[in-house]
Amino acid sequence: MQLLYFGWVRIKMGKDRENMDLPDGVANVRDLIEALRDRGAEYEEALNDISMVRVAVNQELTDLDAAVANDDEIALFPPMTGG
Amino acid sequence: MQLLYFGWVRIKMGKDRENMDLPDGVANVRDLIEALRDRGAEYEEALNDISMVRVAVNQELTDLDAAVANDDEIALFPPMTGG
Amino acid sequence: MIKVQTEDFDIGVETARLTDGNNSVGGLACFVGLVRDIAGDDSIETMTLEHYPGMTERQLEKIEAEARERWNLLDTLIIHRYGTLAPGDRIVMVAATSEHRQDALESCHFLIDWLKTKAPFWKLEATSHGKHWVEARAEDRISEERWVIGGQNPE
Amino acid sequence: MIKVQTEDFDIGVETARLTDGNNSVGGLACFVGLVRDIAGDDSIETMTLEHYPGMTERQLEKIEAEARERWNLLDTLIIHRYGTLAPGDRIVMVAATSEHRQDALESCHFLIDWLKTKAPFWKLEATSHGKHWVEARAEDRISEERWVIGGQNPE
Repeated sequence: MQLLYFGWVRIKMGKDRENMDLPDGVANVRDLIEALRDRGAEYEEALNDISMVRVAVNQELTDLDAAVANDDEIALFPPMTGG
Repeated sequence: MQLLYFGWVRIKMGKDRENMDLPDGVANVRDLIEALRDRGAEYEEALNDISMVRVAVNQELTDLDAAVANDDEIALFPPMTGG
Repeated sequence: MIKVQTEDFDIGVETARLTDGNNSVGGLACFVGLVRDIAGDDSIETMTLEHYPGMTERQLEKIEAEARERWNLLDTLIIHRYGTLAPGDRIVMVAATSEHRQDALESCHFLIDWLKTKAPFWKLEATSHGKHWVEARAEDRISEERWVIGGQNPE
Repeated sequence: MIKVQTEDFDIGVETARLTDGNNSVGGLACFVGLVRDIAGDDSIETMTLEHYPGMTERQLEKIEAEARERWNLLDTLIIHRYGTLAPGDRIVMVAATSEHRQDALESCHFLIDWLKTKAPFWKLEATSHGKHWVEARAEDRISEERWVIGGQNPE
């Protein structure tokens, strides 16, 4: 699983990407975020307010209920501000 | 009174402008158009369908009830097609 | 700014004039109208625009003033050409700059919609089947009326 | 056409590419967004745009395809810059050409409204009081939703 972070999620994480094996018991994005928050203070800080986190799976915008698999590219980021 | 003609009003009139004394009994644009129509075939042809004629008095768009005076600049033309 | 001219204009130059040196501009909206090569079933050879000098400038200034009253704008531009043009030629450009995009976008749309029915221009098309005057379109009247506020439609 | 780039763009060149040689174009609408020098009470020194390469292009292509499906368009263009920009710099340009003006005007407005909330960009402003991330605005979400048809809002 390739994880990508953008905007203040990236800053709080202190990195813009990482590879990780899909944690046990993680079926969807919500599970993944919960699992990540247990990995350390920077994850807790970045993913603290789940309502402010947006997600894309394989470069498609989706929501917390989206399924995730070990070969997915999963991006977590703040609301987009294009234009 | 300075009369100006544009678009197909000009073509049918065979001229783009003329000076004329305010005809007797003419108080508004409607009276003026009626008086003009008696002046010859080209006027009758140009002003035949009054619903298709637009008018400006002193370069301000107005309507058939607008007052006219001898020192006015009066323009008669088809609906405008700007842009 | 209003320009009524026979010469062509350069969109890059005109838009740069509206934005260069003014760093409060957040958005620029512009619309450019061009001569099409087809009118109904006829192919167009030329389009000749006639206008009412003096009244044209007054009407364009009124439309511009109306836009500046309704929206929060930093600058506006209307360029309208007259004379004989060919397919592909630019006829008209309207543009507006503002701090926030909605003001620029809406006022740009307004400017061109009102200009269609309120600017004293008449268009003679020369086609393969002869010359004819472009008629005012009912849709343009509807587009004009979309911007009328509370029955107020200052001509 | 979609372009995601660090370089500046030339509005005159880009609009010419959309119209030159295609005489069925009756109207060109475009919008350009620029870096403002003020954010709230702070003066902006730089704005750094970060994006999600790959997803950005996909999202912009989807927005462009949606515009082409909804309106009768001849061509469309989205250029979005990333990297560090200064006040007065152009950030984004959207443009559409069509036979009739309403298609170009409405789709241009749509393109920029959807791009605001659906293109994966994030903006870091460096001001006299430090750096901060530009927050998504509620108005932008409302502008986005204005274009949603029958509950269909393909992200």
